[in-house]
Amino acid sequence: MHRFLRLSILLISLFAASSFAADATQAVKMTEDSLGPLVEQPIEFPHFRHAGDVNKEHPEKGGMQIDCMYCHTFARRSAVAGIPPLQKCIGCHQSIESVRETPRIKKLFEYWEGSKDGKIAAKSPIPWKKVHDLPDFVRFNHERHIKRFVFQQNRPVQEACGYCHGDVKTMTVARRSKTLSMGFCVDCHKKDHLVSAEGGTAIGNQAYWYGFKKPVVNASAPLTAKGPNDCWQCHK
Amino acid sequence: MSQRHMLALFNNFEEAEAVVRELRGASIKGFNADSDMVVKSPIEHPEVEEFLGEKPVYVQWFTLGGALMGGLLGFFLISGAQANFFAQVKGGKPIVPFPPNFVLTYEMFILGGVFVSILGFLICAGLPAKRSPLYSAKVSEDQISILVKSDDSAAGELKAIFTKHQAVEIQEEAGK
Amino acid sequence: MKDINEDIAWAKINTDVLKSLENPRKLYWVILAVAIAMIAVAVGCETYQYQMGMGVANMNNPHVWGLYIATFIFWIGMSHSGTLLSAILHLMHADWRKPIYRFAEAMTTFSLMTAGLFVMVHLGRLWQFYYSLPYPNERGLWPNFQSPLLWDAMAIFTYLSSSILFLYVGMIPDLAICRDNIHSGWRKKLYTALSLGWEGTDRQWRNFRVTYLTIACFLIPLAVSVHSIVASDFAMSQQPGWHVTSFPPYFVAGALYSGCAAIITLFIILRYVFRFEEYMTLSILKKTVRLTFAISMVWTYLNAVEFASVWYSHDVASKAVLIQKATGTYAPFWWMMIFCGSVVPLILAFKRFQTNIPVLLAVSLLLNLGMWLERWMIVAPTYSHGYYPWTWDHDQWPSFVQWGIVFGSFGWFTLLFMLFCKIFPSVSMYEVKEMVYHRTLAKKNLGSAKGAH
Amino acid sequence: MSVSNLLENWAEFRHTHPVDDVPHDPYKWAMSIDLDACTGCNACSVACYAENNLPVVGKEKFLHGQSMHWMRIERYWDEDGRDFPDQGAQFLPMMCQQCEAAPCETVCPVGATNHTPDGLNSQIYNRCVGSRYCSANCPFKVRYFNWYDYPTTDNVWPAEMSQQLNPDVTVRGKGVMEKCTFCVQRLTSAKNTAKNEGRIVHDGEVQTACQQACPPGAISFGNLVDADSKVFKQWKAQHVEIAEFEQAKDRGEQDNKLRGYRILEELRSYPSVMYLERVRETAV
Amino acid sequence: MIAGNAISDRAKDFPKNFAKGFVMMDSSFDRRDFLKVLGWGGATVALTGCGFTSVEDGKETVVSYVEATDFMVPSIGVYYNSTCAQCDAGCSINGRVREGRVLKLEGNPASAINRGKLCGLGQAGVQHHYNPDRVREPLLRNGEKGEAITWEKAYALIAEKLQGVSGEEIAFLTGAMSGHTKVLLENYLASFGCKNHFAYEAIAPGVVRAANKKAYGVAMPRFNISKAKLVLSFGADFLGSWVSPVHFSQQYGQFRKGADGQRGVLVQVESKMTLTGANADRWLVVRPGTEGILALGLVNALGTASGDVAAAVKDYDRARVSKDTGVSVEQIDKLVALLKSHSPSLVLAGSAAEGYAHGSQNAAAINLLNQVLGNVGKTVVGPVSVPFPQMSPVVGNTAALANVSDALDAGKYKVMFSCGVNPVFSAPTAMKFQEHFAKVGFKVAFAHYLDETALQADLVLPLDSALEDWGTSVPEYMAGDDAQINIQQPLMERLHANTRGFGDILLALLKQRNPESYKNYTDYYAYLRGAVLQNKNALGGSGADDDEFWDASLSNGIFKLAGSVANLSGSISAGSLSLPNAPVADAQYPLHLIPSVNANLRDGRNANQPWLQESPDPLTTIVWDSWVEIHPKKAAELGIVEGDIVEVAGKNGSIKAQAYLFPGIHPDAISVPLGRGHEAMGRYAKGFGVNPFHILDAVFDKETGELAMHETRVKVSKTGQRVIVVKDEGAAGGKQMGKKIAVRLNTDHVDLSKEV
Repeated sequence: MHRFLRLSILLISLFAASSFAADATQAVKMTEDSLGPLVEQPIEFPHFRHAGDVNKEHPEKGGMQIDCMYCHTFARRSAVAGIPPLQKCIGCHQSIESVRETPRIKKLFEYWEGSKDGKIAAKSPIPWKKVHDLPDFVRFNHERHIKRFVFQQNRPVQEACGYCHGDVKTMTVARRSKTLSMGFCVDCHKKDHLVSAEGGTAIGNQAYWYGFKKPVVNASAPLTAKGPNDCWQCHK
Repeated sequence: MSQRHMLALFNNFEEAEAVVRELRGASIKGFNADSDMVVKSPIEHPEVEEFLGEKPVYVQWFTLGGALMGGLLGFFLISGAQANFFAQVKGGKPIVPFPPNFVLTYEMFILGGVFVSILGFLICAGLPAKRSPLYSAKVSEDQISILVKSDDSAAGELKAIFTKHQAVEIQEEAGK
Repeated sequence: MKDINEDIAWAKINTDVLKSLENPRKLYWVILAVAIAMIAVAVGCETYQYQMGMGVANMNNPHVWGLYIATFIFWIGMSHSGTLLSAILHLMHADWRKPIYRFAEAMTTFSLMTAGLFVMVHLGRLWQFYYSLPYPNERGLWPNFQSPLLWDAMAIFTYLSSSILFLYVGMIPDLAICRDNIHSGWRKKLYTALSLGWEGTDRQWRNFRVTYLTIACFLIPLAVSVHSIVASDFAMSQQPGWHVTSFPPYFVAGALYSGCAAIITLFIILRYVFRFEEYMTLSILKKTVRLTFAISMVWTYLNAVEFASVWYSHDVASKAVLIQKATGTYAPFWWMMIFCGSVVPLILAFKRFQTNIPVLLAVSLLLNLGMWLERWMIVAPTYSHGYYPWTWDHDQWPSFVQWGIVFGSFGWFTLLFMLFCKIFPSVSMYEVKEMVYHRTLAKKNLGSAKGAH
Repeated sequence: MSVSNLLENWAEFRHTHPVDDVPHDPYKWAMSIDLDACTGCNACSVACYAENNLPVVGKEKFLHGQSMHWMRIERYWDEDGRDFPDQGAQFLPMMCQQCEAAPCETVCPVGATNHTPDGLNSQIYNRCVGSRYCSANCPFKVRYFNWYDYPTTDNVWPAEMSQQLNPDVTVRGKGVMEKCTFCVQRLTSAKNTAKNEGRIVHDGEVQTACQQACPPGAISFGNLVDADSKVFKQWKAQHVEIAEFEQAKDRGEQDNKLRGYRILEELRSYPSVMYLERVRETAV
Repeated sequence: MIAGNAISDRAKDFPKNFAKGFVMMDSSFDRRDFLKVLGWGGATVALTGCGFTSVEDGKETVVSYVEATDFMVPSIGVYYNSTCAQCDAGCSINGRVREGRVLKLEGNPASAINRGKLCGLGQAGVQHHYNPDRVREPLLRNGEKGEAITWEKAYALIAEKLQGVSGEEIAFLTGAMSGHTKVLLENYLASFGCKNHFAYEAIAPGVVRAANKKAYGVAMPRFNISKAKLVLSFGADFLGSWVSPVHFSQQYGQFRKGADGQRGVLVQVESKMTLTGANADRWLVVRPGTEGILALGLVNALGTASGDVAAAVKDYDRARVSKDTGVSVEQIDKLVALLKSHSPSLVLAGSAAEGYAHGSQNAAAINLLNQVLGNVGKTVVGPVSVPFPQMSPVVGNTAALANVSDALDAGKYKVMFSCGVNPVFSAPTAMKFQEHFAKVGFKVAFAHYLDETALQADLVLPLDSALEDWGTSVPEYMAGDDAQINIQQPLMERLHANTRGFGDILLALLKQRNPESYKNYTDYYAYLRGAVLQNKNALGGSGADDDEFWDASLSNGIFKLAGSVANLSGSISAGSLSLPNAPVADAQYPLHLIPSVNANLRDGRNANQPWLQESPDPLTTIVWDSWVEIHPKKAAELGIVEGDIVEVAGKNGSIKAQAYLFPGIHPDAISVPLGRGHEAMGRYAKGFGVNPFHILDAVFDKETGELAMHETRVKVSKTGQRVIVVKDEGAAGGKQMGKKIAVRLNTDHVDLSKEV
């Protein structure tokens, strides 16, 4: 009989293994590769100095807690976050004398005023390299995500942006922190997210489609809905 | 007591049959006809096997298990995959529609059945196997052979039976 | 006439068949060379098509499928003969199948592989082929299980893998023979590895028998499902001329038909090339031919049923497609299909032709042509005469790219098949021995019965 | 994809929305085209080229039936054997009918074409493997396949021409099926704006490119769920129901004063485009 | 310098604020900066849209603005209003601009002409702008080749060539002109004392204008199609290409619905079905040239005329009219009954009626019918005129070409400028224009493409496209109740550095003549702005701040101003009416050649825009080629089937093209479309189709001297070759095969009043 025992154990474990494999598809593996290469930027922008937390002991090491959207103004108004115009950098740095002579800031001003060797014309845009690059057929909408999570649900900006961009306030951005693969996006869209009416979204029965199940409005549990699940949301 | 293997080759199936019958009939000390005797033949030869006594075959249980597993796995894999697209219907059909899933379940049923049957075959037939201690290429040609394992003591008696039935050749190998 | 001569020595069977692995007739090498040249044509055409896009095949908006899908169905159909001979006739204890079922099964396997290639060739984005496979991926996406194409893929995968396993399992005893008789080179290693240490023990034979029978039982419904699923590609659609309930049995009959025709062709070729005259006897050929004739009549009947049901129903659009087939641009091909499929096989009804090799070769080739035309006549006319008259096309003619790839596919099949026959025993040795053994027994019984009188 | 999800939501997965028991909400995009106003001028077709990055295939490929016009104007003549078509020709703008039970959707092996919650038949270019089964199964033959690589090897947008391409619409490479999208890029942008403001899209807020261009205003487009929309009113006035295959008009109700119909309705694909029959004066 | 309105799509409601925003940026912000083409990360179009995943982190550069204003948000389109220059109807366009590139043209809803609508031709304007075959440098003839030179050199060369040439010896050939460019041009010519400005349009309603002038006192009254209950059009393809098709189409939409639920009825009389004819309730095929006879027959049958009109029409009884025109008596009766019951109606005289040697008579007869029906003042009303006569349009016609050709033949001109016209392509060979043109000593062509005329020129000056240039224009057909001056403004930065606007060039040339008067204007923009602000009050900006007014005007894309409505003179007279008898058959050339005007290709100046080439002709669905329309009966007679290459031979040459059997044509006529058959111009135009302009006989209307386009007689013969016609129509040939696809109802089965 032990042969049958062996056999049934084998079959059961085969079934379990295949079910598990099928079930675990969404767990997106993150490898070194999926984060893209390290990128050398024309100016190594110290995000931690601008957005980082204040360090009371070593103020020179800490940041200034500048809101992401102070510079990345387009993110809340457009699908594309864009890069802040050079004007924005200069606007502040014109009056910050203390770091005026540091190499990075000197470089910055070369783009504004033109370099002495004439290689950079005055007012030329800084050729930043793309780090968070999605394929051309993917259209991620920054505006909607920020409206939804920052403005309607009052999540901290750092958290909302950081979900995809990582803990920017501690770094200069040289590579991605998340894979940004489709599975990464879909994973999140499959989750139930809080839907709050206070933020101003009259969701109506939209939630039915996005959450595929009609929400019970008056139940004590908070109202949730899934993210949009139709392909045309991101691919057009 | 040390054991030895002995292989007898026969040209004739009737002879081999007679040997098996006799071996099973005779009670030789140090030799168990049920477990120590293997008949090797070039063709599938149910008549010879009959004389070896009822030996059950379990492959069909593998088949059943495999087919069921395949079918279940198929249905749940497919339905589960379809449930991923919870906001997209196709052609006005339900998200988990039965007719196509049945077709695929059917295919998976067969696939599971076939695969696991083969697996079962290999397990039950003990394949892949090492060569048994004594083997003659003649078996794959036209001769039937009987391989026995016995105590040294029984060897003589067995050999006598083989010779009696016109064994073409008897190979021996000393046991450990 | 005997299926096989019972006096044939078992050892001779071994040597005769094993000889086929070593020195075939010169014709073998000629066939191989021709096959490779044909493949070269197809590879060239496919490369061009891959580079430029599907447009070079000269398909257009209504005519989106062209010859590729037609030929795909043809190859799938071809594969059914193997199952017919090895599984159905096995269950029926038809002994005469034994010398020829091995190559029929090989035919099944390789025509399925060829058919699979056509699915690929047909895809607009071949490089994204893996999108249609169900496997866990980082996109979190699955293919669409509602699509008959996916059922197709699934069915073909099942069929192909089962057929390969069936072919392999059935070949294990023969592989052991090869192992025992060939003593050097890579072949020895190959046979040793593949024969899995088979020794023909009673335990092995016992399990072998049950397994073989079980898989044969599985293969029959599987084969039926495969071609009826291919039929669903059409029957499940909404197009006039395709949306026909009788398509699945019609397809299955057509499949068996073309498979049998191909068996006759290959029978004749193998018999000559590998000097198998003693095993692939004319008597067996005769039986195959009679089977083919029977199936051809089934096919003819189902064809008539399809036309009749279209004609008699009120489906105006389908009727229009039928009329267009018979009178439109495709009429020559359509009538040729009727001629090759229903008229030519009448020759097979005559006893004197049932063993006439040149006639049979010609007839079987014509039958295959007819069957290929049948598939084309299923796919193309619907496109030029669908529901929407505005898009009725100036009938599109496939470009050299399509013809080249279709042509090359025959080379590809032939190459694989011929290589197989050279590497593996294409006549099942142990089963021919069984056959001989059974005949000897029968004769003996007959003799003893006579003696009793 | 878990079994628990399946068991938990089984009932939801078995709904045959949207045509049957679960209606669209809050959007169901639909169109109505007044054939009496349509002059057949092709402005819509050109607008579609401009909006959706359609390649101009050239004479040779047009000859081979490989044209890429998502919106084509069909011209029919009377078939009564008179010498002259003295009641004019009949023009019909034909584009993807965005069927509710679209025959193309079920057959795609990779699921590149689906039904969206707002009632559109979506086509995802980057998912498409090019099996062309959808086109084979489309009764209207309004799906167009990229037979060649128009952007690169065919170079249909030479030099500066490529600067005209609409960045909101993916440029399709070879081997991809495409079709009318009801200008989904415009719809998405309008829906996003509306969502940001916590409302649904108003009637007239979003126009398809063809509707916008149409000089006689024959095309109306809007949200069929919204009772204030023109399209809703038109469908209602013509007694055309989305999930029916035979309408009041066909049954001879309403004294036959209706002129709304859908094409090949009897195939039960439930198109989202209603046409209004062309009218001709009898007195002359 | 600032300019422009920029309305992000969500801020359309606040144009004023935006205008203000511009003012504030005045000192720091250059408009050109904004129009600069940028490759925005994630927002640009990659040509490999859905091939392999094209993520290459760190390889691509994100381009950003150096300075940005509030409304400049990447990936969000900005809309500018301007004016369409694809034809002369003067539709206002609304161009979508993103990241500095103009993407798509839409109609400007504020314009009374097109009310937010735009035809295919207009939308193809972007393809004119981005056309790869545009001329990019000034080119000076050097043997057979053009040699790129600088603008300074080009201007100097013109100055040199004009040295010692009297005003009499200079000619300036243009298309229709209006607005400030016209003012500058007149000023320039005046500086020589030159009066030789010829406005030439190959396809223009020249005869109808003259007839209208006679009948109503104005050349182009307003036709209120939407108010008419019946439109009877004698060959006026107002839905396709006649005068202001987008405006008329838009009116047609209303006309069909009917203001009070009574659906308007359209009857079209012509020998070859036009797009309008294809949309008519009744399309009446008449023998070519007998439109006037039918009109007079109708006047007679109406029986309401008196006096000299009654006398003039009394010979036109129904039987005779029916015999002459081929329209049956019953049909005439029906039509008369309908004309009586459907009032007000509108009768239009179009190109099919005017294209004969007796075209003026035809048009007069048709206008007479309009008058007799009492439509004048109801559906034919006076146009509004712009209170700036110097800006009002000079309309082009074919008589101008005849004049200039004759003068060239006489060797009158030493220097000739040509701008916006292509007479070498569009003049009949019989006129020998090319030969005459060659006699000019120095030929300057202002050109977008190296078209047939530019190739003959000695100096080619590359023009800006309409989407990069400044300008104003006054439409000839003033559609609205207010007068309208259209503004043209750049939608993006100049695509090619070395093209110039026509205004800029004229200004530079004027500065050569008259440096003092124009020294204040650095460029044409400055001139334009100055001129507008000078007349701010008249343009509706009294009291407004200069900048604010300017910005608001640009934001609107038009100046709307109260103009004066011209009164129509209403005397009905048939005094000078004398129609010739129906034409007799010509044994040698039995068929009438009707050169048809395709709504998209017109006279061929837009032939190099691929959208237009691939846009199927609505009636035949043919693309990329010319064809010969033959009635199936006639074709059967001649043994011609579809796709036969036939030779169409007239007195002045022959062309070969594919035959298309077309039921909508008189059996005694054939038709070949104009606009194709270029031998130069660019990759999309050259070598496609044939050019029927060249085989037209040089017959002119007797009164106006306009080229009688329909007067050519030809014969048709098979060449033995056959091709497959490249068309959209499938094998079913436009039949519905019993399916319910495009369906038609009779009026008695419809209740439009219940419809939405």
